[in-house]
Formats: sequence, structure tokens, C-alpha cells
Amino acid sequence: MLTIATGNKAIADAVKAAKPGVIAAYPITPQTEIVEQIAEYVTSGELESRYIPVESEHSAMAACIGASAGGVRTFTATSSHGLLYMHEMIHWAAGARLPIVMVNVNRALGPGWNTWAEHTDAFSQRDTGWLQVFVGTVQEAYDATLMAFRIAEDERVLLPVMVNLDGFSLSHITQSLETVDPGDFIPPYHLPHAIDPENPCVYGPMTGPDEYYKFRWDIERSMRDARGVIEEVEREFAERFGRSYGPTEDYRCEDADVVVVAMGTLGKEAEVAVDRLRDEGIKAGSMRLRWFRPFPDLDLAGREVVVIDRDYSFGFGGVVAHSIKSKTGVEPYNVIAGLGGQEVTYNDIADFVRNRRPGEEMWFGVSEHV
Amino acid sequence: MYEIRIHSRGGQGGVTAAKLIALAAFRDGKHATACPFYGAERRGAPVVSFVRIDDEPIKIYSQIHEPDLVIVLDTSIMDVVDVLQGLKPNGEVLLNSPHPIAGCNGTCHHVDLTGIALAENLVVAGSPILNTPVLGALAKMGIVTLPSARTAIREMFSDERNVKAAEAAYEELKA
Amino acid sequence: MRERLALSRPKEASSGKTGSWRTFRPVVDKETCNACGLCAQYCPDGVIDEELEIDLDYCKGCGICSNECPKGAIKMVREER
Amino acid sequence: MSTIPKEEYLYKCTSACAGCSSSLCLRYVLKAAGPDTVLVVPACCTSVIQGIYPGTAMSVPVYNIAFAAAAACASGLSNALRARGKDTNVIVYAGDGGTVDIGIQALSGAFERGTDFLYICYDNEAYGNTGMQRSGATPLGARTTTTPGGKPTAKKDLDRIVEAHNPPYMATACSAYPLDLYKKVKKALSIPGPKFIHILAPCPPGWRYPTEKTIEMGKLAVKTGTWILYEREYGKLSISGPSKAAMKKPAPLEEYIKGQGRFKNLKPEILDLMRQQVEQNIQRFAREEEGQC
Repeated sequence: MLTIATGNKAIADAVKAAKPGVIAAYPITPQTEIVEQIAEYVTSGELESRYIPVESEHSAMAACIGASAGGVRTFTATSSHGLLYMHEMIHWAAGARLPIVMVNVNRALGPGWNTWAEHTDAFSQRDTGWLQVFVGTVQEAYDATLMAFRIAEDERVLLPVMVNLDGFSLSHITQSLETVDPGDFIPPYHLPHAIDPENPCVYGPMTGPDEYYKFRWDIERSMRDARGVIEEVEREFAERFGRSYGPTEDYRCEDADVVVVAMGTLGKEAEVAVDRLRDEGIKAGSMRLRWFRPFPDLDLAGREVVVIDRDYSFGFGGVVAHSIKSKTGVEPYNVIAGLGGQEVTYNDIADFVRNRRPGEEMWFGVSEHV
Repeated sequence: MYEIRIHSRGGQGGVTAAKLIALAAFRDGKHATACPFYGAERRGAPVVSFVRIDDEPIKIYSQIHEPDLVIVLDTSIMDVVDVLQGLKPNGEVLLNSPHPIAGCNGTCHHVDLTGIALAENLVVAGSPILNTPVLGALAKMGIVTLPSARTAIREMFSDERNVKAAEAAYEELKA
Repeated sequence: MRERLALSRPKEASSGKTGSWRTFRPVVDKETCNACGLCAQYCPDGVIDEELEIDLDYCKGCGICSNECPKGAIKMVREER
Repeated sequence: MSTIPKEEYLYKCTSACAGCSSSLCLRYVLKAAGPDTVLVVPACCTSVIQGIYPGTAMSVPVYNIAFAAAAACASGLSNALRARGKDTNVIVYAGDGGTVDIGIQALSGAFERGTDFLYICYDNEAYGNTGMQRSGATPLGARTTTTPGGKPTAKKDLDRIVEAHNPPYMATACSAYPLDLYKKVKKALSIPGPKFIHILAPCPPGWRYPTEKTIEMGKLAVKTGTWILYEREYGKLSISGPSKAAMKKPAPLEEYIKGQGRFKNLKPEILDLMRQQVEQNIQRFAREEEGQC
């Protein structure tokens, strides 16, 4: 069905289509509309699911862990401080190999209180063993959430997936949305190690130094296998529903001398900047990074690269810029912009490209190169 | 691309108005986005929402700094907010007011949305509903079509008085 | 199928033969014993069976059985190793 | 005895300390619950008692979860099983630290939401698994590794906190009365909704008494009125047999205190305070049983 919806509504609709057995969530701005809409669907009977109104995000993820291990598809949504509050359980979910799908509406961290977009919240969960995808449109929020269930539950993966979208700028924007009937694109939930009193096991017992690392390696093995699974699922999604996605969304990159790498809505707005730059004769392209874990292989050889980081790792640099630098060897121009919802327009992005200084870092608005 | 900036107070329905306009434009076969700017403010504080309409997919998420149209749902805001800031030289203004207001450069339209809402008894929790009649005014201005305005209103609201209010605003709009 | 996570499966002696933990062993005087079964009831490790035989492979020698026996039929005796 | 199933769901032999009352309790909890049961265990002694990968003494599924998360994890699990049409017992088996301290928020949430599960707190009055640091359940005057001079404040009244959630069933128990515990677990599991059992579980190394005294120590806690055994069904109190007698004529508190190294060199004024607390508690329960609140 073709309609218009906010990013949050699109996600609630994707969850309704995926039919999880249990949803456990706690409200937090700017994610709240997702859980409100889901509660509405559950109450009206449009979604036959159990909604657990937990008392905290730590409990939200703990309840998802119990439910997922208990043998049903499970979903939660959070943001910012909520994500950080569940940090312990986020690690647990991945270690327990549970295909939980969580939407994180990216938001800055206090103090001071700030409810606007930033990616530092998600990046602080970087090493937990979760797959992470960042979306740029309402439609993509819907599509990625649907695909997340399929990818997470694939037996070659069995790891949780976090779908990230920018607070307010995507969670609250209204755009067109085509909803689909997923049919058998999402098969019934099957967890090989679901709890079964007929086959009693102890889950996550004391595991000594001679054994523990083997299970850590298995997470990494699955994370590597996940690249192929993601590609497969995205290809099948394109065949069935006509919309294709990849590890990056490349725009006018083929002959580009300079490529802008950004994530989320800034990555989408960068395409407008690219058009402007092309009009001026600057051969620019945009590469919107979608998958952050597993981190994709990027072909950036022989180009200048401008990375916009809506995040920061203090004492180190922009997380995306440094990931790209270590993975590809290129020395990007690293712009730190959009923190806490800082307004960044396509004109600003075009300026970043015009004034690029490869190898350097620039905090937008601070007007200092470092 | 046609860009609209809506000024209202929290609780007056500016955010829903933006969604309704985008939906009507979408039903006209255009691409449209509606994007509220949320401050930390509460009910009663000035708020601003944005609508973009285009024939091509819209990739811009930042705020509208140079609007083609400024809608003011509550003219008392004009004392505290420079609603005309950045308005394009040939831009237009739509005021919720029974009479014209001095100081608006360029084309300034006005219509008494509050009066229309009260006449139809469209009041929720003490506040007259302005977001459905405003769609009628925009239809008159040619930004959306009247049939799509009706469709959009019916998709979001079940009360037919909203359509009547839009039709009244369509009739009463004055430049 | 590969094990993706640590899953333990039930078995006896998962912690080895805990009888080796013992310093004192329970010795039952069958003459005095009236088979009330309190020793078995109170044994934290369930090593006393229906016949009130103590499984010395696993008995940790806590002495609860001896302390709780109303007849004083169980003596704790120093292990000789 | 004849009503207690012979089956042991806790296999020989666990890695519990010799004389451990919590593994004794677990035997009876599982006998009462039977094989169609899942235990949820946060960090506590039972994390170790169950055995080390890849073997375990537990013959029912056990889901280990982080310290603060047991009740929430059980909420999810209970909902998943019910969604699948299964009425498998979901039982949290948690220590006092994981219940009265770090886990109390999740516990409160799960009870308020009406989760269909049984939460059992086995209370050895300190963080036993990590070597006896004080918990909110450590009683006044008790020495722990973090209260080397004796705990200056009273034990947190967990039961009154749980009671404030108005659960359909709650009870106290003690490892020294395993048949009473068995019956209470049976009854709890026969009632839908959130149920709670608080077990006093004496700990030889933590309380510093000889291992053979575990049952004796539990009985003294009850006989002195320090620990009162009761049930509360839909709010209605009924004092359990052993405590009825004890409340009428409690044994002197010293009998309970003197055998425990953790109360060594207790100041007389602290002992007086402890005695007052015991008396007040007994009176409170007695008044309620007589119908005057």
C-alpha cells in the first residue's frame, strides 16, 4: 500500500508485518511513537503479539532475551540514554546468539539534555556483536526493519540486528511509504537453541578460559558470514519488492574525484550537495554508508574522501573516518558535523568538499582545523 | 521545489497541518515531505514545521531557510518571531486572520481559520482545529488541488466537518 | 551442528567426584538407625538414597546428617588417605 | 515424606560448598516444580552451583542472566512460553543481592506487570558468591568483608516491599523446613500471576558456623522469631506451623547469635536493638493474624 508516514510509523508498520511474538519496550524521545503505535496495534488486535511494558531499557532487553530464547520473534526500540542503559544486556543478547531486532533512534547523550540526532549512541555499542545498519529514508526504515528479522534469524548469522535512524530528522519526518505483505520472505521463527524442557540445557553457564574464546570466535565467524547473508537478503528483497539496497548507497561515484561519506540523513542530503558541486565542475560523488557492522569493503582507491562524522571518539577522532582510514588506507578529510542535531545543510556539505584538506579534521561551527 | 514554513504554537496543530499538506501533495502525484522542528518547548510555545513539495524525490532533511510560502497559524507569534525571515523575494504569506496585517511584503493572503473552525464547532480540548481548514486555503492558492485536500483530510480524520471547514476556507481566502 | 554458545547438558558428577572434598566421612551405625530418613531429607547434595545408603563418591562430608540424626546413629570419622 | 517425589532434578553432585542450604532448597524447589520448568538464574551462588561448562547438575533448563535482569528476563520468557501455548513453570532462583539490591527494580516491574512466574529469593544475607560482602539483606550487627565492624543498619524488609505489589501469593520459607518449602512452592505454582517466596538460607562459610549446623541454624532463626514463616494468599496472612509456636514463646535471641562468627563481639546495645526488632516484628505479625492492623 502506498501512503505517507513518519520514520517511526514506518517502523511500527514493519514490525506489524513481521509479527513478533513478544515486544518489550520502554518509551524514550524520539523513539516513543514506535512503541505507542505498536501498543495501539496490539490493543486493536491488528498485531497478535504480547507487549511487555517494562520498567526500564535494561529490562526491555532482558525481557527480549528471555522471550527470544523462549522461542518467539522479538522486537524492541530505544534511543540514546535508553540504549546506554541496556548496554550490559546488549552484549548479553549477542553472546546468547539471539536474533533480536532493535530499532535505535539515534540521539545525542547528556549532559546537557539533547534529544536531536547524533550517532555516538549507536557507536558506543560498536563492539557488542550486533549488526548495525543506518537508514536514510522512511521507506528504507521500513525495508531495513523487515530485512533485519530475516538477516538476524538466518542460521548462518543468529546475531541481533540494530536498525538506526536519525532522531527527529528521520523519525519524525513524513515521506512516502510503500508497505508490503512480506509473505514467506520472513519464515516462521526458528531458533535452534530455543529453551525446551524436553531437552534441558543450561544457557550461559560458567565458561572457563579454555572454552570461552571459542564462542567469541564464533560470533566473529557469523559476523563475517553475515556479509553474504545481507547481500543475499537484500537481493531477494529487491527481486520481490523492487527496492534494492547495498552496504553503501553510491550516488554519482563512478567518475568522482572526491567522494563524501556520511551516514543517515546527512548521507542522503549529501546527494544534493553533489549535484550542486557537479554544476560547478567539481566531480563529486556521495557514498552513504549503510552497514556499520559488519563493516563493508569500500572502494575508495585513488579518490579524495570527505567523511562527515555525526559522532566523536574523544582523544581519537571521528569514528567513521578512522574506520575508513584503517580499512582502506585513505587519509580522509574528517568533518565533525551534526552533533546533537546541529543544522547541516547541503550548502554546508558542499562547502566541506570545496574547502577539503585531506588528512585533517574540522569541527563544523568551531572553525578550527586540527 | 516548493518550500513552506508553518509558524504556530505547540498544540495548535502546525505539525499535523504540515503532514496534511504533504499528504494532499502526495495524492496530487507529487513528492512531498513534512518535517516538524521540535524544540524543547511545551504546549503554547512557538513551533515551526516544514513542508517540501517537488516533482522529484526529496533528499533534503535540513530546515527551510528560504521558504516560498510562510503560513502563520497564530499571528500573535509575529510579535516574537520574525516569520518573514528568508522569505523568497516573490514568496507568499498566508495568515490566519480575519483581516490583512500590515508589514507583510509581497503577496499576503489571509483567512479567518479560527472563525471557520468555531463555526463548524471543530474544537478539541478547547483549541479550535486549524490544520484542516488551512488545506482549503492552500487549495485556493493552487498549492494542492481541492480534491486531494479533501482526500487527505478524509484519510486522516473521520469527521466530515473538517472537509466542510476546508471548503469554507477555500471560499473565504482573500489576497 | 556447531555450538554457537555455551550450553551445558545435565550429567552426574558435573563437578567431579566431590567425595574428595571430604575431611570427615559419615559412618552409619545400622543397629541404632531407625530409618526415619531425616538424613536423606536434609542432605544438601541428595547423596543419601532411599535405602539410606550414603554415596561416598559424592558426599562432601558436611556432617548435617550426623548432626540431625535423632538417634545419633551417624558418626563423622576422620578420612584416612 | 511420602508425598515428596523421589526424583532428583539436581544431579549428584554440584559444586556447592559443603553444608550449603541453598542447594538443599533447590532440590525441593525442583521436586515441587517438576520437569516442565525453566529456571532463570542471575549472578549468585547458583551460577556456580549448577556446574561449569560443558556439564551441569541441573536437569531442567536454566537460563543464566546478568545480575540485575532476572525478573525481566523471566517476564520475556514467561510471555514467550505463554504465546506458544505452554504453561511451563518459570521460576527465578536468585540470591539476596540480586533481589534486594541490584535486581529490585526488575522485580518490582515484573510484579507490577502481573508476570506469570514464581520469584524465589534464597537469602544468605550477603553476597556469598563473591566472598561475603554486605548486601541490603545483611542483618544489623553482622560482620561481612565490607562491614568488618558489623553492619550499622538493619536488614531491608524485602517482603514488605513485595507485599506492596499485592501479589496473589507470597511466602517465606527456610532451608531447615524443606517440606514446608516444598508445599509452598507447589501452592505458588498452582496460582497464576506473580508469586514470591523468600527463603532464609544459612551459609556456613559466610555466617561462620560449622557445616553440620546448617539445619540447626535455620531452625534457631525460626525458633527465636528472627525469621517468621508465613504465607500470604491474596493478601491474607497465615503463619506457618513452626513459627506459630515460636511467636508465642520465642527462644532467646542469643541462642541464634552465639553460634555465628559473623556476630562475634556484638556490642550489647546492638544486641538490644536486634532483640527489639525481633519483638516488634513478632508483634506486628501477631496483631495482623488477630485481625488488628
